[in-house]
Amino acid sequence: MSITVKFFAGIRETLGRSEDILDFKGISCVADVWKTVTPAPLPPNTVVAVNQEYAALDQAVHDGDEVAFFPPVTGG
Amino acid sequence: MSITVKFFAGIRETLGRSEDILDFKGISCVADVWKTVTPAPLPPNTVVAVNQEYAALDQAVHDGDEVAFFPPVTGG
Amino acid sequence: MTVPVKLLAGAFDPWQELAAHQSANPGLRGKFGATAIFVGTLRDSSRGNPVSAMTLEHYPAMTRKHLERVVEDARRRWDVLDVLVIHRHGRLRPNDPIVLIAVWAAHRDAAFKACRYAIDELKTRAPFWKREEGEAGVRWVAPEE
Amino acid sequence: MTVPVKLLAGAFDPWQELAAHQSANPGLRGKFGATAIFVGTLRDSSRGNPVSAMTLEHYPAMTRKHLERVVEDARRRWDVLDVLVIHRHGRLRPNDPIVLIAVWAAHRDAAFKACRYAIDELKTRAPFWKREEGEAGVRWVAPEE
Repeated sequence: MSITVKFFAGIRETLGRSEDILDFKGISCVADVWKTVTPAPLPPNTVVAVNQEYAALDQAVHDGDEVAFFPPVTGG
Repeated sequence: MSITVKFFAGIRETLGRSEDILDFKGISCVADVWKTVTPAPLPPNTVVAVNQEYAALDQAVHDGDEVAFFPPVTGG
Repeated sequence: MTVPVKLLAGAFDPWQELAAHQSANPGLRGKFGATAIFVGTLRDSSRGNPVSAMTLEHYPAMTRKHLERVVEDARRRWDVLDVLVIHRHGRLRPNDPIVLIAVWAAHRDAAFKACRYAIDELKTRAPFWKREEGEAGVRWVAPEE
Repeated sequence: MTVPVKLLAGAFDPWQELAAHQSANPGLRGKFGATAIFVGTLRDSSRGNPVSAMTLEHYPAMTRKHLERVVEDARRRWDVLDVLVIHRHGRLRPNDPIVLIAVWAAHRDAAFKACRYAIDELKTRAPFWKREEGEAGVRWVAPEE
Protein backbone atom coordinates (compact mmCIF):
# COMPACT_ATOMS: atom_id res chain seq x y z
CA MET A 1 0.00 0.00 0.00
CA SER A 2 2.45 2.65 -1.15
CA ILE A 3 3.45 5.10 -3.86
CA THR A 4 7.08 5.54 -4.87
CA VAL A 5 7.86 9.17 -5.69
CA LYS A 6 11.00 10.16 -7.59
CA PHE A 7 12.57 13.61 -7.98
CA PHE A 8 15.15 14.59 -10.56
CA ALA A 9 17.52 17.46 -11.35
CA GLY A 10 16.58 20.84 -9.85
CA ILE A 11 13.53 19.44 -8.06
CA ARG A 12 15.66 16.73 -6.45
CA GLU A 13 18.14 19.41 -5.33
CA THR A 14 15.47 21.74 -3.95
CA LEU A 15 13.79 18.97 -1.97
CA GLY A 16 17.14 17.54 -0.88
CA ARG A 17 16.16 13.96 -1.73
CA SER A 18 15.65 11.73 -4.75
CA GLU A 19 12.87 9.42 -3.57
CA ASP A 20 9.97 9.18 -1.11
CA ILE A 21 7.82 6.17 -0.32
CA LEU A 22 4.36 7.45 0.58
CA ASP A 23 1.49 5.72 2.26
CA PHE A 24 -1.16 5.39 -0.47
CA LYS A 25 -4.02 6.35 1.88
CA GLY A 26 -5.77 9.61 0.91
CA ILE A 27 -3.99 9.92 -2.47
CA SER A 28 -6.14 9.88 -5.58
CA CYS A 29 -4.21 11.88 -8.18
CA VAL A 30 -0.74 13.22 -9.04
CA ALA A 31 -1.49 16.60 -7.43
CA ASP A 32 -2.24 14.80 -4.12
CA VAL A 33 1.17 13.12 -4.33
CA TRP A 34 2.93 16.49 -4.53
CA LYS A 35 0.92 17.92 -1.62
CA THR A 36 1.93 14.92 0.49
CA VAL A 37 5.59 15.34 -0.41
CA THR A 38 5.92 19.02 0.49
CA PRO A 39 3.83 22.07 1.42
CA ALA A 40 5.77 24.09 -1.20
CA PRO A 41 3.91 24.84 -4.45
CA LEU A 42 4.80 22.78 -7.51
CA PRO A 43 7.50 24.72 -9.43
CA PRO A 44 6.23 26.14 -12.74
CA ASN A 45 6.86 23.92 -15.80
CA THR A 46 7.31 20.81 -13.67
CA VAL A 47 6.87 17.65 -15.68
CA VAL A 48 5.13 14.59 -14.25
CA ALA A 49 5.38 10.89 -15.07
CA VAL A 50 3.36 7.99 -13.71
CA ASN A 51 4.96 4.57 -14.16
CA GLN A 52 7.53 6.12 -16.54
CA GLU A 53 4.89 7.65 -18.80
CA TYR A 54 4.24 11.38 -19.12
CA ALA A 55 1.11 12.28 -17.16
CA ALA A 56 -1.07 15.24 -16.11
CA LEU A 57 -1.53 16.56 -12.55
CA ASP A 58 -5.10 15.26 -12.39
CA GLN A 59 -4.14 11.76 -13.50
CA ALA A 60 -5.38 9.06 -11.09
CA VAL A 61 -2.74 7.29 -9.02
CA HIS A 62 -3.04 3.70 -7.84
CA ASP A 63 -1.42 1.66 -5.12
CA GLY A 64 2.05 0.59 -6.21
CA ASP A 65 2.49 3.33 -8.83
CA GLU A 66 5.75 5.17 -9.35
CA VAL A 67 5.26 8.94 -9.70
CA ALA A 68 8.08 11.26 -10.81
CA PHE A 69 8.49 15.04 -10.76
CA PHE A 70 11.18 16.75 -12.81
CA PRO A 71 12.01 19.92 -14.78
CA PRO A 72 11.75 20.09 -18.59
CA VAL A 73 14.21 17.66 -20.14
CA THR A 74 17.50 18.78 -21.73
CA GLY A 75 19.06 15.59 -23.09
CA GLY A 76 21.01 14.81 -26.24
CA MET B 1 44.23 24.85 -81.96
CA SER B 2 42.24 21.90 -80.66
CA ILE B 3 39.26 20.71 -78.63
CA THR B 4 39.52 17.74 -76.27
CA VAL B 5 36.33 15.67 -76.27
CA LYS B 6 35.60 13.12 -73.55
CA PHE B 7 33.02 10.33 -73.51
CA PHE B 8 31.81 8.46 -70.44
CA ALA B 9 29.77 5.38 -69.53
CA GLY B 10 27.31 4.20 -72.21
CA ILE B 11 28.38 6.87 -74.70
CA ARG B 12 32.03 5.85 -74.32
CA GLU B 13 31.04 2.22 -74.92
CA THR B 14 28.88 3.00 -77.97
CA LEU B 15 31.58 5.10 -79.59
CA GLY B 16 34.30 2.63 -78.59
CA ARG B 17 36.61 5.35 -77.26
CA SER B 18 36.98 7.67 -74.30
CA GLU B 19 38.60 10.73 -75.88
CA ASP B 20 39.02 12.57 -79.18
CA ILE B 21 41.26 15.51 -79.94
CA LEU B 22 39.53 17.59 -82.64
CA ASP B 23 40.89 20.31 -84.85
CA PHE B 24 39.13 23.47 -83.65
CA LYS B 25 38.51 24.75 -87.19
CA GLY B 26 34.80 25.01 -88.10
CA ILE B 27 33.56 24.34 -84.56
CA SER B 28 31.55 27.06 -82.89
CA CYS B 29 29.27 25.29 -80.40
CA VAL B 30 28.83 22.00 -78.51
CA ALA B 31 26.48 20.61 -81.18
CA ASP B 32 29.24 21.10 -83.79
CA VAL B 33 31.61 19.07 -81.60
CA TRP B 34 29.20 16.11 -81.59
CA LYS B 35 28.72 16.30 -85.38
CA THR B 36 32.48 16.21 -85.84
CA VAL B 37 32.84 13.20 -83.54
CA THR B 38 30.22 10.97 -85.21
CA PRO B 39 27.47 11.07 -87.82
CA ALA B 40 25.18 9.27 -85.31
CA PRO B 41 22.53 11.42 -83.64
CA LEU B 42 23.16 12.50 -80.06
CA PRO B 43 21.49 9.91 -77.78
CA PRO B 44 18.43 11.28 -75.95
CA ASN B 45 19.10 12.67 -72.44
CA THR B 46 22.81 13.08 -73.16
CA VAL B 47 24.42 15.50 -70.73
CA VAL B 48 27.11 17.94 -71.84
CA ALA B 49 29.92 19.67 -69.97
CA VAL B 50 32.37 22.31 -71.19
CA ASN B 51 35.52 22.66 -69.10
CA GLN B 52 33.94 20.48 -66.39
CA GLU B 53 30.82 22.65 -66.08
CA TYR B 54 27.35 21.57 -67.20
CA ALA B 55 26.51 23.23 -70.53
CA ALA B 56 23.84 23.41 -73.26
CA LEU B 57 24.20 22.15 -76.84
CA ASP B 58 24.26 25.70 -78.22
CA GLN B 59 27.01 26.82 -75.83
CA ALA B 60 29.97 28.41 -77.64
CA VAL B 61 33.19 26.39 -77.69
CA HIS B 62 36.64 27.97 -77.77
CA ASP B 63 40.09 26.76 -78.74
CA GLY B 64 41.55 24.64 -75.96
CA ASP B 65 38.19 23.77 -74.35
CA GLU B 66 37.40 20.33 -72.96
CA VAL B 67 33.94 19.11 -73.98
CA ALA B 68 32.35 16.01 -72.45
CA PHE B 69 29.31 13.90 -73.42
CA PHE B 70 27.78 11.46 -70.95
CA PRO B 71 24.50 9.87 -69.83
CA PRO B 72 22.56 11.12 -66.79
CA VAL B 73 24.66 10.60 -63.64
CA THR B 74 24.01 7.81 -61.16
CA GLY B 75 26.54 8.33 -58.38
CA GLY B 76 26.38 7.95 -54.60
CA MET C 1 18.76 -9.10 -32.97
CA THR C 2 21.25 -6.55 -31.66
CA VAL C 3 20.53 -4.29 -28.67
CA PRO C 4 18.99 -1.07 -30.02
CA VAL C 5 19.40 1.17 -26.93
CA LYS C 6 22.50 1.54 -24.76
CA LEU C 7 22.75 3.86 -21.74
CA LEU C 8 26.39 4.27 -20.76
CA ALA C 9 27.96 5.73 -17.61
CA GLY C 10 31.41 5.92 -19.22
CA ALA C 11 32.91 7.44 -22.35
CA PHE C 12 32.22 5.80 -25.72
CA ASP C 13 33.76 5.99 -29.17
CA PRO C 14 30.98 6.48 -31.77
CA TRP C 15 33.05 5.02 -34.60
CA GLN C 16 33.93 1.88 -32.68
CA GLU C 17 30.29 1.48 -31.63
CA LEU C 18 29.13 1.80 -35.25
CA ALA C 19 31.69 -0.72 -36.51
CA ALA C 20 30.81 -3.17 -33.72
CA HIS C 21 27.04 -2.79 -34.13
CA GLN C 22 27.18 -3.27 -37.88
CA SER C 23 29.35 -6.38 -37.68
CA ALA C 24 27.17 -7.81 -34.87
CA ASN C 25 24.21 -7.73 -37.24
CA PRO C 26 25.17 -9.95 -40.20
CA GLY C 27 21.59 -9.78 -41.47
CA LEU C 28 22.31 -6.21 -42.58
CA ARG C 29 25.06 -7.31 -45.00
CA GLY C 30 24.18 -6.36 -48.55
CA LYS C 31 20.70 -5.17 -47.52
CA PHE C 32 21.38 -1.58 -46.44
CA GLY C 33 22.22 1.08 -48.98
CA ALA C 34 22.00 4.05 -46.60
CA THR C 35 23.18 4.78 -43.08
CA ALA C 36 22.25 8.12 -41.49
CA ILE C 37 24.05 8.94 -38.27
CA PHE C 38 23.90 11.72 -35.72
CA VAL C 39 26.51 12.25 -33.01
CA GLY C 40 25.96 14.86 -30.29
CA THR C 41 29.15 16.06 -28.61
CA LEU C 42 29.80 18.31 -25.59
CA ARG C 43 31.01 21.76 -26.63
CA ASP C 44 33.38 23.88 -24.53
CA SER C 45 30.92 26.77 -24.41
CA SER C 46 27.19 27.18 -24.04
CA ARG C 47 25.31 30.37 -24.97
CA GLY C 48 28.62 32.23 -24.82
CA ASN C 49 29.78 30.88 -21.44
CA PRO C 50 32.76 28.53 -21.10
CA VAL C 51 31.90 24.98 -20.04
CA SER C 52 34.55 22.87 -18.28
CA ALA C 53 32.39 19.78 -17.65
CA MET C 54 28.78 18.59 -17.70
CA THR C 55 26.88 16.01 -15.68
CA LEU C 56 23.95 14.25 -17.31
CA GLU C 57 21.32 13.04 -14.86
CA HIS C 58 18.59 10.73 -16.08
CA TYR C 59 15.62 8.63 -14.97
CA PRO C 60 16.94 5.19 -15.92
CA ALA C 61 13.73 3.15 -16.18
CA MET C 62 11.87 5.88 -18.05
CA THR C 63 14.82 6.73 -20.30
CA ARG C 64 15.12 3.17 -21.48
CA LYS C 65 11.36 2.80 -22.02
CA HIS C 66 11.23 6.09 -23.91
CA LEU C 67 14.22 5.39 -26.15
CA GLU C 68 13.03 1.88 -26.96
CA ARG C 69 9.71 3.37 -27.99
CA VAL C 70 11.46 5.95 -30.19
CA VAL C 71 13.26 3.08 -31.94
CA GLU C 72 9.97 1.17 -32.37
CA ASP C 73 8.25 4.28 -33.74
CA ALA C 74 11.06 4.92 -36.21
CA ARG C 75 10.88 1.31 -37.39
CA ARG C 76 7.11 1.53 -37.82
CA ARG C 77 7.02 4.91 -39.57
CA TRP C 78 9.88 4.43 -42.02
CA ASP C 79 11.24 1.52 -44.01
CA VAL C 80 14.39 1.02 -41.93
CA LEU C 81 16.43 -2.12 -41.23
CA ASP C 82 18.14 -1.29 -37.95
CA VAL C 83 18.39 1.53 -35.42
CA LEU C 84 21.02 2.12 -32.74
CA VAL C 85 20.71 4.67 -29.93
CA ILE C 86 23.50 5.26 -27.41
CA HIS C 87 23.26 7.94 -24.71
CA ARG C 88 25.77 8.89 -22.05
CA HIS C 89 24.99 9.79 -18.47
CA GLY C 90 27.32 10.89 -15.68
CA ARG C 91 30.08 13.46 -15.93
CA LEU C 92 31.44 14.48 -19.34
CA ARG C 93 34.21 16.76 -20.58
CA PRO C 94 34.11 18.96 -23.69
CA ASN C 95 34.63 16.89 -26.86
CA ASP C 96 33.05 13.81 -25.23
CA PRO C 97 30.24 12.23 -27.28
CA ILE C 98 26.85 12.52 -25.57
CA VAL C 99 24.55 10.69 -27.93
CA LEU C 100 24.73 8.55 -31.06
CA ILE C 101 21.79 7.72 -33.32
CA ALA C 102 22.31 5.50 -36.35
CA VAL C 103 19.72 4.25 -38.82
CA TRP C 104 20.34 1.63 -41.49
CA ALA C 105 17.90 1.49 -44.41
CA ALA C 106 17.74 0.44 -48.03
CA HIS C 107 17.32 4.06 -49.15
CA ARG C 108 18.53 7.42 -47.87
CA ASP C 109 15.26 9.28 -47.42
CA ALA C 110 14.00 6.80 -44.80
CA ALA C 111 17.39 6.74 -43.07
CA PHE C 112 17.61 10.55 -42.81
CA LYS C 113 14.00 11.02 -41.70
CA ALA C 114 14.14 8.29 -39.04
CA CYS C 115 17.47 9.58 -37.71
CA ARG C 116 16.21 13.16 -37.47
CA TYR C 117 12.98 12.01 -35.85
CA ALA C 118 14.86 9.97 -33.24
CA ILE C 119 17.22 12.77 -32.19
CA ASP C 120 14.41 15.34 -32.07
CA GLU C 121 12.25 13.04 -29.95
CA LEU C 122 15.19 12.24 -27.71
CA LYS C 123 16.08 15.91 -27.22
CA THR C 124 12.56 17.02 -26.39
CA ARG C 125 11.13 13.99 -24.55
CA ALA C 126 13.79 11.65 -23.10
CA PRO C 127 14.26 12.29 -19.35
CA PHE C 128 17.82 13.62 -19.26
CA TRP C 129 19.00 16.78 -17.51
CA LYS C 130 22.27 18.58 -18.16
CA ARG C 131 24.15 20.35 -15.40
CA GLU C 132 27.02 22.45 -16.72
CA GLU C 133 30.16 23.42 -14.84
CA GLY C 134 31.86 26.64 -15.89
CA GLU C 135 33.48 29.82 -14.65
CA ALA C 136 30.24 31.01 -13.13
CA GLY C 137 29.78 27.78 -11.17
CA VAL C 138 27.32 24.97 -11.76
CA ARG C 139 23.91 25.44 -13.39
CA TRP C 140 21.13 23.34 -14.84
CA VAL C 141 20.73 23.83 -18.57
CA ALA C 142 17.42 25.38 -19.64
CA PRO C 143 15.48 23.52 -22.34
CA GLU C 144 15.82 24.51 -26.00
CA GLU C 145 13.56 27.35 -27.16
CA MET D 1 42.76 22.75 -42.96
CA THR D 2 41.95 19.12 -43.71
CA VAL D 3 41.17 17.83 -47.22
CA PRO D 4 37.39 18.04 -47.73
CA VAL D 5 37.04 15.78 -50.81
CA LYS D 6 38.64 12.38 -51.35
CA LEU D 7 38.13 10.22 -54.46
CA LEU D 8 39.33 6.69 -53.77
CA ALA D 9 40.00 3.80 -56.14
CA GLY D 10 40.16 1.28 -53.28
CA ALA D 11 37.93 0.23 -50.39
CA PHE D 12 37.59 2.54 -47.39
CA ASP D 13 36.34 2.15 -43.84
CA PRO D 14 33.93 5.02 -43.04
CA TRP D 15 34.51 4.75 -39.28
CA GLN D 16 38.28 4.91 -39.61
CA GLU D 17 37.98 7.84 -42.00
CA LEU D 18 35.73 9.71 -39.57
CA ALA D 19 38.05 9.10 -36.63
CA ALA D 20 41.08 10.15 -38.67
CA HIS D 21 39.46 13.26 -40.13
CA GLN D 22 38.20 14.45 -36.76
CA SER D 23 41.56 13.99 -35.06
CA ALA D 24 43.36 15.66 -38.00
CA ASN D 25 41.33 18.81 -37.33
CA PRO D 26 42.16 19.88 -33.75
CA GLY D 27 40.35 23.18 -34.34
CA LEU D 28 37.08 21.24 -34.12
CA ARG D 29 37.75 20.15 -30.53
CA GLY D 30 35.11 21.49 -28.17
CA LYS D 31 33.49 23.56 -30.98
CA PHE D 32 31.18 21.02 -32.62
CA GLY D 33 28.05 19.83 -30.87
CA ALA D 34 26.56 17.98 -33.84
CA THR D 35 27.89 15.62 -36.50
CA ALA D 36 25.52 14.41 -39.22
CA ILE D 37 26.83 11.58 -41.37
CA PHE D 38 25.60 9.70 -44.40
CA VAL D 39 27.16 6.49 -45.67
CA GLY D 40 26.02 4.96 -48.96
CA THR D 41 26.75 1.24 -49.30
CA LEU D 42 26.40 -1.21 -52.20
CA ARG D 43 23.40 -3.50 -51.79
CA ASP D 44 23.29 -7.07 -53.10
CA SER D 45 20.18 -6.36 -55.13
CA SER D 46 18.87 -3.52 -57.26
CA ARG D 47 15.20 -3.14 -58.23
CA GLY D 48 14.70 -6.82 -57.42
CA ASN D 49 17.70 -8.15 -59.36
CA PRO D 50 20.75 -9.69 -57.63
CA VAL D 51 23.94 -7.65 -57.89
CA SER D 52 27.31 -9.40 -57.56
CA ALA D 53 29.53 -6.36 -58.18
CA MET D 54 29.40 -2.77 -59.42
CA THR D 55 31.90 -0.58 -61.23
CA LEU D 56 31.75 3.17 -60.69
CA GLU D 57 33.07 5.22 -63.58
CA HIS D 58 33.64 8.93 -63.11
CA TYR D 59 35.00 12.07 -64.78
CA PRO D 60 37.86 12.82 -62.40
CA ALA D 61 38.48 16.54 -63.04
CA MET D 62 34.78 17.38 -63.08
CA THR D 63 33.95 15.16 -60.11
CA ARG D 64 36.52 16.89 -57.92
CA LYS D 65 35.43 20.37 -59.04
CA HIS D 66 31.78 19.52 -58.47
CA LEU D 67 32.26 17.97 -55.03
CA GLU D 68 34.49 20.81 -53.85
CA ARG D 69 31.77 23.22 -54.90
CA VAL D 70 29.13 21.21 -53.01
CA VAL D 71 31.31 21.51 -49.89
CA GLU D 72 31.73 25.27 -50.45
CA ASP D 73 27.98 25.71 -50.98
CA ALA D 74 27.18 23.75 -47.81
CA ARG D 75 29.63 25.90 -45.83
CA ARG D 76 28.11 29.10 -47.23
CA ARG D 77 24.46 28.12 -46.77
CA TRP D 78 24.63 26.65 -43.27
CA ASP D 79 26.59 27.42 -40.14
CA VAL D 80 28.90 24.42 -40.33
CA LEU D 81 32.47 23.93 -39.09
CA ASP D 82 33.76 21.17 -41.33
CA VAL D 83 32.60 18.91 -44.18
CA LEU D 84 34.11 15.67 -45.43
CA VAL D 85 33.15 13.93 -48.69
CA ILE D 86 34.63 10.59 -49.73
CA HIS D 87 33.53 8.79 -52.90
CA ARG D 88 34.68 5.49 -54.30
CA HIS D 89 35.29 4.68 -57.92
CA GLY D 90 36.34 1.41 -59.55
CA ARG D 91 34.90 -2.03 -58.84
CA LEU D 92 32.93 -2.64 -55.64
CA ARG D 93 31.31 -5.65 -54.00
CA PRO D 94 28.03 -5.68 -52.05
CA ASN D 95 28.50 -4.26 -48.54
CA ASP D 96 31.33 -1.98 -49.74
CA PRO D 97 30.89 1.70 -48.82
CA ILE D 98 30.39 3.91 -51.89
CA VAL D 99 30.17 7.38 -50.39
CA LEU D 100 30.61 9.11 -47.05
CA ILE D 101 29.40 12.62 -46.22
CA ALA D 102 30.04 14.08 -42.78
CA VAL D 103 29.20 17.55 -41.51
CA TRP D 104 30.39 18.99 -38.20
CA ALA D 105 28.45 21.96 -36.80
CA ALA D 106 27.66 23.62 -33.50
CA HIS D 107 23.98 22.64 -33.79
CA ARG D 108 22.11 19.71 -35.30
CA ASP D 109 19.77 21.48 -37.70
CA ALA D 110 22.64 22.92 -39.76
CA ALA D 111 24.50 19.59 -39.67
CA PHE D 112 21.48 17.58 -40.91
CA LYS D 113 20.49 20.08 -43.61
CA ALA D 114 24.01 20.44 -44.99
CA CYS D 115 24.54 16.66 -45.00
CA ARG D 116 21.27 16.01 -46.81
CA TYR D 117 21.98 18.79 -49.30
CA ALA D 118 25.43 17.39 -50.06
CA ILE D 119 24.28 13.81 -50.70
CA ASP D 120 21.30 14.95 -52.81
CA GLU D 121 23.55 17.22 -54.90
CA LEU D 122 26.11 14.46 -55.26
CA LYS D 123 23.50 11.89 -56.31
CA THR D 124 21.88 14.10 -58.93
CA ARG D 125 24.82 16.16 -60.24
CA ALA D 126 28.25 14.58 -59.61
CA PRO D 127 29.53 12.80 -62.75
CA PHE D 128 29.54 9.17 -61.61
CA TRP D 129 28.02 6.22 -63.46
CA LYS D 130 27.21 2.85 -61.96
CA ARG D 131 27.54 -0.36 -63.94
CA GLU D 132 26.06 -3.33 -62.15
CA GLU D 133 27.05 -6.97 -62.60
CA GLY D 134 24.38 -9.56 -61.87
CA GLU D 135 22.77 -12.76 -63.11
CA ALA D 136 21.47 -11.01 -66.23
CA GLY D 137 24.93 -9.71 -67.14
CA VAL D 138 26.26 -6.19 -66.94
CA ARG D 139 24.10 -3.07 -67.22
CA TRP D 140 24.36 0.66 -66.66
CA VAL D 141 22.14 1.84 -63.82
CA ALA D 142 19.36 4.22 -64.85
CA PRO D 143 19.12 7.49 -62.92
CA GLU D 144 16.75 7.81 -59.95
CA GLU D 145 13.17 8.72 -60.80
